[in-house]
Amino acid sequence: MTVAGFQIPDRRVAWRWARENLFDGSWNTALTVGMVVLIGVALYGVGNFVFASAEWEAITANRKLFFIGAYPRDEAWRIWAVIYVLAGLGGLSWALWSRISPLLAIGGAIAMIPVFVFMAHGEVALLTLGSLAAFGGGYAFGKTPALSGRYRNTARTVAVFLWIASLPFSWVLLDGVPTRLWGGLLLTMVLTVFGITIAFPFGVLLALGRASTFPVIRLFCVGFIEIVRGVPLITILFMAFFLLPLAIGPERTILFGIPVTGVDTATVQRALAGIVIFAAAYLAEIVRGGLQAVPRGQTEAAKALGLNTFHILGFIVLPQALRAVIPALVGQFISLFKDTSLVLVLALTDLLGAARQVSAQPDFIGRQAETLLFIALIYWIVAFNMSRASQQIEKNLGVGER
Amino acid sequence: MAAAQGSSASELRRILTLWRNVRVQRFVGQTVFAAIVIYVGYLLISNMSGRLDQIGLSLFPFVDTTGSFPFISVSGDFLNQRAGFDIVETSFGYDYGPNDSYRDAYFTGFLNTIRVSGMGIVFATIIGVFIGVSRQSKNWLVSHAALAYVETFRNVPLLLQLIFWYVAIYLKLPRISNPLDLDIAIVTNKAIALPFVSPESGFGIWMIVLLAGAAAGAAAYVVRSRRQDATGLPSHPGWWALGAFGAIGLIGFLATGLPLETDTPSIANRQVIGGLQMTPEFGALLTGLTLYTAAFIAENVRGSIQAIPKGQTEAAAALGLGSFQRMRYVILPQTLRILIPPTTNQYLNLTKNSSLAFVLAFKDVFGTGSVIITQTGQAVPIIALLMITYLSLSLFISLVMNTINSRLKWENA
Amino acid sequence: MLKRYIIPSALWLMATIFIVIAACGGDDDADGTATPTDTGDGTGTPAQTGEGLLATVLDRGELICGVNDSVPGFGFVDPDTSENTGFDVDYCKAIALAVLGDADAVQYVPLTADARLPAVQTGQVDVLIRNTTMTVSRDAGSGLSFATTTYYDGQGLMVRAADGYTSIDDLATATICTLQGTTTELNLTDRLPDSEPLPFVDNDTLQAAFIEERCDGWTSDRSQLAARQSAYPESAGGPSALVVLDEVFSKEPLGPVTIDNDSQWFDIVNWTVIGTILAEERGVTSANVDDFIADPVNPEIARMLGVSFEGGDIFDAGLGVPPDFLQDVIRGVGNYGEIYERNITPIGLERAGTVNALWIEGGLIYSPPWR
Amino acid sequence: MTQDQMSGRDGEKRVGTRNIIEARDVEKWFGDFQALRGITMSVKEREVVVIMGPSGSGKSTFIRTINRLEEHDKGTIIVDGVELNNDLKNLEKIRSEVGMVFQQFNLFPHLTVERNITLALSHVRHFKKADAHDMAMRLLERVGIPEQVDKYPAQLSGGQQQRVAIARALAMQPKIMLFDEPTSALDPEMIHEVLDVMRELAETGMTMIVVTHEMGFAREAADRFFFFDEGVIVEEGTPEHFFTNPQEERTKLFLSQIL
Repeated sequence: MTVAGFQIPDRRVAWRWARENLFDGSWNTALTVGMVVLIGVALYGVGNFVFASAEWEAITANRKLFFIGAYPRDEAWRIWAVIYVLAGLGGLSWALWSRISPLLAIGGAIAMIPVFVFMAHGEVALLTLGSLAAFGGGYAFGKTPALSGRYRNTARTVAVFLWIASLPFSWVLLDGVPTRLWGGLLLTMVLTVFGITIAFPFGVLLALGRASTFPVIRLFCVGFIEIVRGVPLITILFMAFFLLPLAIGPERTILFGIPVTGVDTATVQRALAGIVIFAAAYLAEIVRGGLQAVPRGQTEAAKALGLNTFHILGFIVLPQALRAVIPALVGQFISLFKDTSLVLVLALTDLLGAARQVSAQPDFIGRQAETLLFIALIYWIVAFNMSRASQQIEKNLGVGER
Repeated sequence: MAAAQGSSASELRRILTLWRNVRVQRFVGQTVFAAIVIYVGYLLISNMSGRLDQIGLSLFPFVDTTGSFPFISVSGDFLNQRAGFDIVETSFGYDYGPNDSYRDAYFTGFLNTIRVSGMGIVFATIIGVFIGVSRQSKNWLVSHAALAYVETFRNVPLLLQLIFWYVAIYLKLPRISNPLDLDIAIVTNKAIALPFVSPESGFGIWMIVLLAGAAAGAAAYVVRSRRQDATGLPSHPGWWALGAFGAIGLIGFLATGLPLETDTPSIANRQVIGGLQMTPEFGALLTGLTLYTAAFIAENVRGSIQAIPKGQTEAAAALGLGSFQRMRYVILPQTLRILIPPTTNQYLNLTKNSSLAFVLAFKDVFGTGSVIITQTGQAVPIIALLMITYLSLSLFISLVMNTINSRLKWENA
Repeated sequence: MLKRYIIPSALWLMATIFIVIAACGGDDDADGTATPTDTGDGTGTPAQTGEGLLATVLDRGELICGVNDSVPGFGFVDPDTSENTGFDVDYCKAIALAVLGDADAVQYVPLTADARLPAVQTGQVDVLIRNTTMTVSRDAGSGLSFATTTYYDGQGLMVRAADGYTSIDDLATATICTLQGTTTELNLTDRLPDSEPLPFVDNDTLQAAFIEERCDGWTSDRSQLAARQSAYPESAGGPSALVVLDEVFSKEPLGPVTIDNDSQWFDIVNWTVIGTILAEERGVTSANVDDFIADPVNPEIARMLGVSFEGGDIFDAGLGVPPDFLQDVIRGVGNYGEIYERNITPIGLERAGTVNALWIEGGLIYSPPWR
Repeated sequence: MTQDQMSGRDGEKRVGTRNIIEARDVEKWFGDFQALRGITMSVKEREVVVIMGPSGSGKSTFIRTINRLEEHDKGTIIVDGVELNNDLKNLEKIRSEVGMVFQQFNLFPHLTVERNITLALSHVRHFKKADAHDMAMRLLERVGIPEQVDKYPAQLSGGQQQRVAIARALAMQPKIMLFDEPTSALDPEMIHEVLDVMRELAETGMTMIVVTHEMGFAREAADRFFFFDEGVIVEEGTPEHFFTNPQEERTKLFLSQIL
């Protein structure tokens, strides 16, 4: 138990712990000493940089750029509205499903980043605390006797629909500002969240198609999945960027010989399209893993009860399959979150793009180390906490325990 | 269906029964699906083609459609034009200059991708295994340092790490005006150079001698293995093979009159000359790819070691096998079986991730491709070519790894 | 075991064949007679093809303009306001004013050097104003059209003063930083075939490498070098630590780029630029444009501003925009001289005596007659 | 097996006089949990000792300290005259003299039955390949499954696997055999085939320490009996004593539940 290592009650026990774990034999002692030196040097280097040589003004002067890019300050209420709605929904869901609480708690903690990093900014701190209140409000509402008792299942269904509805709602609300102005962490989050949620149904369909007994459909799905997974995301982004407007561009989209008005896509939408294509293929593989984990007996039992294929899928197989792959889905979310940084190649100003813009400003030229470290920290906090949350869920659901 | 006596009612019933037939449904369903897919694909492509045609470009200029067999001729078209841009860093001695064609430029980039991916795979495996084993260390400090490594490197975007390695580490190496000259090596931010050898006369003969040495080594291995089986005495066939090869190689080296010349790097005219050089761009890319992928491989290694039941080690220990023998004969063969599939995935990821070289001034196949797109405007064919290139690479790696995996049969352990 | 390869291999093969066949299908389509694509042309819905980009832009109510976001003076994002500013950006505004009458009705799309030309080809941007050099192959072979040059640039080479390079030939075997996918990359290879070019995708990484002496020279258009020199960080020695060598080894006429098949749109872009030049020539500025509207002192100014001269008819050249479009343009962004003064002078590039002076002052900035 | 061991059929005389295992005040902690609280026990040559006790009583931990799969924290353990300490040389000597059979068989899944048996022979004892093969065949015949020699463990039933495990341990010609609940992972019909092998082994005069709940085996084969609870020896004696006249309450309770 490494945890026990931290709960050292007195000196004697501490010494015994150290002897067992650090100085157990001459080889181990040498290793420990070596590691101490190595860690010391590393800590000194980092500490020296962080507290002595770094100039953090590049960060503090550009807070807005890092978080929302060129999104106008006057329109920032749109973002807050979205955060409040999501926080309220999160609180409600926490009350309704105790099992997913780690994910929500982590999501909330991530939303708090602006406060922790930018305490100085009074207004932002206040608004962030407000979102906590929204969270609490949602929780209190979910805990009301009616909802936690008789109408619990109804409430859950409604909550699921609210979550689904919250996505287009958020987009419409945010879209009051043209997408070209979206940037920073906002853009990174939008690309990740919308990318994975839009891709999800396609991923499920592809997975079902791949498991299907229809050779044509299976071939199509296998082809799509394997081709997308065989090439770098960056080529898919390039493709979405260059070819999408050619294929469905505003002028020449023809359906059955009839010209129709095509879709005029801005860079953000194209990047999103690329991300969706990419994520769908990876999600399909994850869902396929889940499908394979559902024992054959389940389908057979359902067939024996006379259920048709759609019912079997919808009520028996998919719920079990998806439950089994929740941790993998979170993992995919994390990796997509990191991968959205590639939209840099399309000159979008996501979190990484913001960092590069800052280090190009005349006042802060050459301050790359600071800006990179800062956004690395943000990426790290989100990714690390999400992965911890997924481990927690794994435990709660008893997934992976045999 | 025997009821089909010609009456229209039974005819109708026959058709209805046919329609309810599972096979018919399957056939119709799939045909409809295929038709939709083909039509949508056709739609998108004809749109693209039409739009490109408006501005005087063609969708896929590699191929000419001609009336006669084989209907398609690969003409190359723009790929044969003079590229005009230089790529300084080439791999495997491939010779490229600005007067060569776009095709040569693309191939240069392709070789660069192979070089960085290949080296990345080797180093990431070594470091990943090392970190993964360290995660299992009984030394608290070591196991937690390894944990910190894994959590740091895999939770930060690779692109960011690459920029960091380049800007904050490799560019901060000593400048050419004030180089770090270690007598054997030169370290500057223009290049890190090590002494290297270049062949001289007699090299060919020595190569033949080396070949003979390899054969002798193989023979020694067989002989010593047989002896071990026959007598039971430890006969170290591996060491004997290495010894035989080394001895013959060395004798041959001396006998052919030292056919290698040391090529020591030096600095002239503000450039590092000679030796084995690594540019900071390549260095940053390799470091970033290696350390990032190693974090994932380490997790695979840890997982697969943990997947071996503790009882296996105990049983081996109870039989009196030493810790090396336990590792070699009991744990490792079982670990490898579990480890290879996820590691193959990491190799594929590394290869695909090498395309992120675009942020550094290193010309891999993707970087070269995007330059060609800019210089020629041919986005569609180049993107298609890039996808085919990466697909082929992925396929090749899976093929190699699956072959290795299938060779690792239990009894050979 | 073999099965595991057959499927992916077959897929791979199919993908290849699919692309090839699709390409052929596309070609046939382009040459063919009665295909859906042609139906689209045949019906000739005016909103789609007849009026082209002008109609699209009017419908959208916004101009999409491809710009640079990292070259001070020409196109960069002002850190204080998060807004795009610069010489090129002002011309985006000028076109928006000409077409829509609103300088803010512009969507700026920052583009890398790599992505800029495809962005025009694929219709991602209506116009590209991003220090793009006019060359014959770009104009003829890439489906693009180049409007009147807004800035006559030339490629130069910048070195650190401390290194003691005095002429470009001194750098014959040196490492030289450049931007990937630009004409400068190609010119460098022509001029110094034995040098080692180090092509970056963006100026920021390039500058970091240059400061660390990874490369000995930095080649780019001289305007960009000047902009970069003026903003060279004090920690690295400030502007005085750098020298732009005298020799100019290429001609780089920079101007707006539009798509090739839309002459109406091209004309609007082209004559908006020419209008700003003519305004300077005739002394019309943003400050006094309203005086000239009230009292155009000569017929050409009246034609240009789309007002009646001494009670005569209003001149309409048939560009597809209202004849008085230049009024908005001049009022909004000023004439050529004003745009230059506002953006380029501050980065240390004096105009007098250079090729970018008006033709009457010995430069190349010249307006064809407005009639 | 030597002649005098084989001749020692008579239960009374079979047991030797020399203590081959001596444990004194053995203590063992797992973190804050003390698993063994001072175990003192000695085992004579050719003696068969059975240890019983509820789960968590420390019986498995104790026999695992005898070949040092667990290190004891206090006290001394002397096996065949060699004290167990951190000296690696002692450790390897003892481990090759003490065979062990596990509850979960712990056969090596990647090796054939033959290789499972000969692995340690060739790498520790340096047997010739042919000799090792002969040894494997002899032992497999002894445990009754010579026809399974080329199979992999996964292809065998539980009882067969455990018999291979016994053969594997015997191949090292140990002086002492430790059995850690060898039948508790087996289906009932397979238990007796393993117990038969063990009974036969006991009759040949092997020194054995067996942790088991098989009363029949204990009554028939054991020379001495120990009852463990909460890390201490609660009661010790002959099988007769145990089954007819246990003294301690805890022992009585346990026996009443198990019988």
